[in-house]
Amino acid sequence: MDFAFSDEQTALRSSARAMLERHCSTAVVRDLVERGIAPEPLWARMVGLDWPALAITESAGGVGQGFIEVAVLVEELGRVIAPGPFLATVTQFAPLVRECGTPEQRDRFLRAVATGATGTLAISGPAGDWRPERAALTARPRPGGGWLLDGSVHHVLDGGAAEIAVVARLDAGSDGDGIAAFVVPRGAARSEPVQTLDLSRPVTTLRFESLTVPDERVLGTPGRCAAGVGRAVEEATVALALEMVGTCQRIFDTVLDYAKAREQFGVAIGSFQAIKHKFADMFVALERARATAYFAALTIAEDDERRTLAASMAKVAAGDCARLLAQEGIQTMGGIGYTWEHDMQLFAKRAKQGELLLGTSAQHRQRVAELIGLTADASTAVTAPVPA
Amino acid sequence: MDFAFSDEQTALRSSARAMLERHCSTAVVRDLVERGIAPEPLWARMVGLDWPALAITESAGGVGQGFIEVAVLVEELGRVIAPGPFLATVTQFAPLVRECGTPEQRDRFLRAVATGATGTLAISGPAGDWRPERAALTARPRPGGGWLLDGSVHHVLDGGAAEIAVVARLDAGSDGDGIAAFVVPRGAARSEPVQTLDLSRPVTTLRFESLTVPDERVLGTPGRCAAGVGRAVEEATVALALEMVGTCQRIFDTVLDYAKAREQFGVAIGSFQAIKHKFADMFVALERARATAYFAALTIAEDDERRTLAASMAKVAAGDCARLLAQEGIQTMGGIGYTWEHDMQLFAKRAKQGELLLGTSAQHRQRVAELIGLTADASTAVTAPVPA
Amino acid sequence: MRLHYDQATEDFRAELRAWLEANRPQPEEMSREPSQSSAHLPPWARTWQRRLFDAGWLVPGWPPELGGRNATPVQQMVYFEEFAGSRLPRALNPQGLSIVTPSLIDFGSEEQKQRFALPSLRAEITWCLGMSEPGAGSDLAGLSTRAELADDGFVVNGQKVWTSGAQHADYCLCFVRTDPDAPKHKGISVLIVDMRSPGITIRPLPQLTDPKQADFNEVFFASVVVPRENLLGPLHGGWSIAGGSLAHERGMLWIDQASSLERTVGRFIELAAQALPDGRRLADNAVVRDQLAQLYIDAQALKFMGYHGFATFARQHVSPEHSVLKLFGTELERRLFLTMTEALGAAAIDVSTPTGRRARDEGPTAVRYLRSFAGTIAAGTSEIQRNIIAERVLGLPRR
Amino acid sequence: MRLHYDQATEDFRAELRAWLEANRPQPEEMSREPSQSSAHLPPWARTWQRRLFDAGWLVPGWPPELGGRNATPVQQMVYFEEFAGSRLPRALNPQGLSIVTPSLIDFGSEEQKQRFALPSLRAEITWCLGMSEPGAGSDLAGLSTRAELADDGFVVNGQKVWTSGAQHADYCLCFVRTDPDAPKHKGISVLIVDMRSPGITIRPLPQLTDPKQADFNEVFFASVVVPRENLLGPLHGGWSIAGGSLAHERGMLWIDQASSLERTVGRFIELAAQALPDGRRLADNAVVRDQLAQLYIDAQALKFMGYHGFATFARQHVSPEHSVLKLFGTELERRLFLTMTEALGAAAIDVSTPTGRRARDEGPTAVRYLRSFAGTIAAGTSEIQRNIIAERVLGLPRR
Repeated sequence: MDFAFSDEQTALRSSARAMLERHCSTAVVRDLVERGIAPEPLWARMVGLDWPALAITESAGGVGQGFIEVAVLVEELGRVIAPGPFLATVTQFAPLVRECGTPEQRDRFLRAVATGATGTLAISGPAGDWRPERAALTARPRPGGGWLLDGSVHHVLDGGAAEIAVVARLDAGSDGDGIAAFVVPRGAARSEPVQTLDLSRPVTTLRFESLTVPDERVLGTPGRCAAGVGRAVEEATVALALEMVGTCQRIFDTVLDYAKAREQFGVAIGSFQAIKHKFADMFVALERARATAYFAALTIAEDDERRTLAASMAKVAAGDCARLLAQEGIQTMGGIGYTWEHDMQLFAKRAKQGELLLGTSAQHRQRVAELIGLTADASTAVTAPVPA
Repeated sequence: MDFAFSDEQTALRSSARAMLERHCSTAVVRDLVERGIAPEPLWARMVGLDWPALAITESAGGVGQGFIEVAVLVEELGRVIAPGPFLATVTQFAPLVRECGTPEQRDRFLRAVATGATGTLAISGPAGDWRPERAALTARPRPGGGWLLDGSVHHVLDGGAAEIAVVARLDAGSDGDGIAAFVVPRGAARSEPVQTLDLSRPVTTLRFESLTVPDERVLGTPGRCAAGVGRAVEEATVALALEMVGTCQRIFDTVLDYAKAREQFGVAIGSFQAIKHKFADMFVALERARATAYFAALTIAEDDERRTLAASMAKVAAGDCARLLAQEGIQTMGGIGYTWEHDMQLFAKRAKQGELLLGTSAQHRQRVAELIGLTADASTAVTAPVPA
Repeated sequence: MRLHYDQATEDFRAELRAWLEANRPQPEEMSREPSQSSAHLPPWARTWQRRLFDAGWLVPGWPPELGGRNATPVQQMVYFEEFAGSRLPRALNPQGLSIVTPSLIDFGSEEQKQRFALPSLRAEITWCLGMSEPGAGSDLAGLSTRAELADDGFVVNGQKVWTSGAQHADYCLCFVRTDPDAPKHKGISVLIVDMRSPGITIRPLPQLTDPKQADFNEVFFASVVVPRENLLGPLHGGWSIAGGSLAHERGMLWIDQASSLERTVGRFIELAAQALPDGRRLADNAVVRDQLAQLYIDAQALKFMGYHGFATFARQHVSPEHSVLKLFGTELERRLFLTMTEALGAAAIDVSTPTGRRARDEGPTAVRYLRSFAGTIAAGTSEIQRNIIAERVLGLPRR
Repeated sequence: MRLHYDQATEDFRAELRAWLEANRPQPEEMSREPSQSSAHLPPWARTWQRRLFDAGWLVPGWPPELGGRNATPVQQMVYFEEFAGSRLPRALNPQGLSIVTPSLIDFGSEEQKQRFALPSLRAEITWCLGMSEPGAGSDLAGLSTRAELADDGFVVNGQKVWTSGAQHADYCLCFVRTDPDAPKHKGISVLIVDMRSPGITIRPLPQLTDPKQADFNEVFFASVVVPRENLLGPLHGGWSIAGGSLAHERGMLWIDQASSLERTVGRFIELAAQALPDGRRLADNAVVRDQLAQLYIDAQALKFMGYHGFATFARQHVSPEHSVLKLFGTELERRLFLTMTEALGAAAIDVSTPTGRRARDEGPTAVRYLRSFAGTIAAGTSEIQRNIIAERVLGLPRR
């Protein structure tokens, strides 16, 4: 196992960081949070740098790189809690189209992404469940062609995106795995913004009332999409975990700087041993989350069989880290951390919201338990898989 | 709610502590642990001081005091990790006889206890379950009179006691609540000592092979004992929790003295803030366990309806405290805490064993969840009882 | 030891309960005019506090002329139990009632008592407390706001921060450095500062959950003149006032928190047992049951710890055991909302339910989690409480 | 970044694996004559280590004359992976192989290398390490064992403690104070002490789990004479040897621990899924499933953290990142046994299964919990590791 980034990847990280530090200060985030101003220039800049095109094949107009490069960008985006459609477009919409679409559909939709079209993924019900078999919508064939979608989808990132990849369940009696996927255009479903904890990451509820989807927007074959959706959700989950690592690192750096500078009782508060030990524990949590997310990124990049397990492990570790860092981030800063004025609240809310999206730590631990053979049903197989 | 001990109770505590400090040093404990020498003189002294008689009614030859007085003694016994039959006799055997026996049986068996006869309680199977309905033994009527007992009972404290209160299940088809209780004399069952973690608290497995119990040793009415056994086990549980509080206090005092005396880097290790904060957390755990145990003791003493809930809460809090104190007790002492020579290992093992006997914290939390209406079954009533 | 109070105490409780029932402010007026900060008294609140004062139910342990009835410690305990249970506000300017007024009574001249203490009790004036500074949060002795004695009084220059209710308070009990050459804690004095004095600038610091909601403020003093007679206690003698002020009534603060936590845990237990809008029942999850049972036990334990402390050390005296209850209670509150936020999962990111500063028992779970840091940070952080326990209760050496 | 090694590296692995298969000691001889301490080499162990040395598989990163083959860092990683997986002992006198020998090679004279380093590598002599003292456990610079230079050599007086394997070691690498007037860390020297010298008394300190099992010892020195030529490095220059000695090979210690933890977690997962003798299946308990899943993730994470550290900082260099792995790994081990002890409940108090010092993967769960404190206490307690991380990795100020 080699966790060293290539020189090209390291250079990508440096240039991304430089760009984001210049063009995505927290002033940009506050424009959205406090004044509702969408970060259009930032997104335009990312498109100009080919970031959305990075992992799209050259044949579809992309740059032809892989998930490790996306991972590098997403971690850097998390570091500056960048607002905008990157995460939903590149790590949710694009993977779903790639996994479920026909070659023609992949070409059509991903070519658009490569040139700046935005997208997102809609699957979860109100309880927060991204497993394909628990998709919130139902789909049925429309007499005369196309399909009809019904229901409400929750927790949709960037619900105003140009294209929305929608996952739905078919009737119980249908053939195949019962899961279908569609791409519906902006405005096709009623979109209700949700007042979220993290206002820098808007979330939408989408309502479908017998919406007709024409055949060319039906991804692949309905009833044959469960595996593809599962893989896309794994990729989205790992990307979110990586973004959370970036945000946690930002929290960590911010509090660490504060602890070195802020004096109480005549010395820097970072010289108090109890504070030091908190930092040591935070550092361990961060290293654990980062290493686990990198492993998961590798399983996605190399399409390794451990990707399902690795994605859940990464989300657990990132969620645990976010819980600790958000908490100690606020607590260690004292009163300052409790104000609207200080950016810590922006970071902490992003970290908390990440912890809750795409499955909580507890939900993913349950998933891990199932995957390693720990189930309440005694008839289940018993051997624990051991990632190399 | 008034948690203040009366002057008499405070005096009892002082005299008990003085006696135990003189006659129950850890040398006495090591005699048992390292050389197998039973603490006969200590027990004789307790009998001489009427300790086993304390909570037995005057009509049965006792002193006629209540559970609070027993609570005071048990906490002090925990403080010195006293070996011997007090806990099993006074807080397990006696309550079971009191709760399940006829007036004549109460008089007969408790009068013996008051003058120094030892007793214990046998109920649990190998998995560690003290609920009456899960009793390990089965009982059936013997043609011609008396009852027959079969099975193995585990985790029996002081299994060599003079009298053993035994709980058993009746056939499914029998009348009543299906639970019966008996008193069998020493040696009636095959007794197998178990090599336990805490060698100062020997535990035995008892094997019954169609043992005949004559009618005068059948407590009360078979098939009518579930409630009485439940109450006796609650009392035993609260007593163990109190004993654990005493042991945890001893661990705490020992480490605190060490932290004040032991120097590293030129200062007492107790002046390091990380150590200080550990002590603060230990102190909170100890206060939580003690206050919760005292509340439970009050519900036993006043026979309050909250006793079932209170007993489980007390065992959870004592178990949590024992887990923390045993761990930090060893850890904070460093290498010294890792040796056989230092008494910390005796205290820590007693605390750990207490944590595991009569239901672990997790098991009692599950019990609490059921009692406050948290069950997986939606049909269950919902309101949480609120102890005043 | 016993579970119940005697009859006389229960009679006292019944009397209070009947009085509260007959005299309480009505929910409609309370919600129509909510308090906007910890020093803002809407008309109903002034009426209500005055009524408590006149009836001797404001500070029952004090004599009748100070709004009390010379109640015994056990009666005071029952009083706080009842107030906590009734969910009626007792003090809408808590720092005024519980910190400033006792300090005025303990350290003030007769004239100061008449001019400031009694009007505070009668809800005629409200207070903020000028202790924390940018460079001296936990470390009061390090404060640097200066007051120089000139002909026409003290001239105050400097800055305070985290000043609750400053934007609405009539007066500030302000800790200032009057002798810069003395050792840190020997050069501090306490001034009564009229908040309408020229030279005072107030900047509210909205809290992390809502940019429009602020209780904290920064307060800037630019050559603010304070009359000489507004010095409380001896010149340079402020340090002992600080110790005394902060200690008042701490002994029973836990009752309110324990009651609130018990109620909140109870509500979450009910919530867990019901079907959520999304169809789930949290109680069907064994891990959540385990966590909720632990939280229930902890809320009960906080209460038992309070009663145990009351029995063994607190009674009439203030003790550092307060730190144990403060630490355990505020950390428990935070853990409670953290646990429930995570149990609710993605549903918890929706925070559209309206919230309010006074709605302690209301609001979205995730927001209440964020608000719970007020408990672990204000009035001595959890870290400071642990120091206090280790050093003052357990006697571990300072460095 | 990639999940797999290249073919050349896998060829290296295959070569080692084949060699181990052909040359390994047999389980029967290993269990017939178990090692009794960390400096006791039964005959099979001497043969085995000699075979490793001769084949260049003892310290592969070193040149052939020192028992190696100039292996690359990645090859060394693979080497440790294979050893961890094979569960064969690599060093039965670990302090001799991993601490003393590198120190002798780095700081020793040519004569000392010939006389001491090579015999150590060839398993002809074993070592203990004289660092900790009663008054200087974590604080090496505070040691007080004294050595005075007389005509016939150094005369050593004082006491060491926690000296692993002292009762079986041939020599002690002993840290002594040679200049009592110099600043604490400038008056220390390192001596090679023959453990059979007159004046040495050894008192074993049995461990908390078994009064008959001791690896630790107290070692008393009463006017022990040490030849002048047994001084290692410069007089009064011992402090830098201490830093160098302790750092050796730490970089890959985590592989062994991660492998052991992964195995143990795997075994507990199997155990949980099977019916226990008492009929329960721990996997039927959702809380236990939750805990075991977390432990599984943590054991995996330890491995990932190790590889990540190797990729970014460790490679050939020693780094304080080691502290992160040591802290996380040893705390995880303790939590693992704690969790399983509590999951087993009352069944865990039965500790009748036999245990042994070397049986790291065996023994009753509750006993292994107690033994796990060796990890969180020895070689720098968890508290010390947190200090190191905060100060050396994160740059927080010392006081």
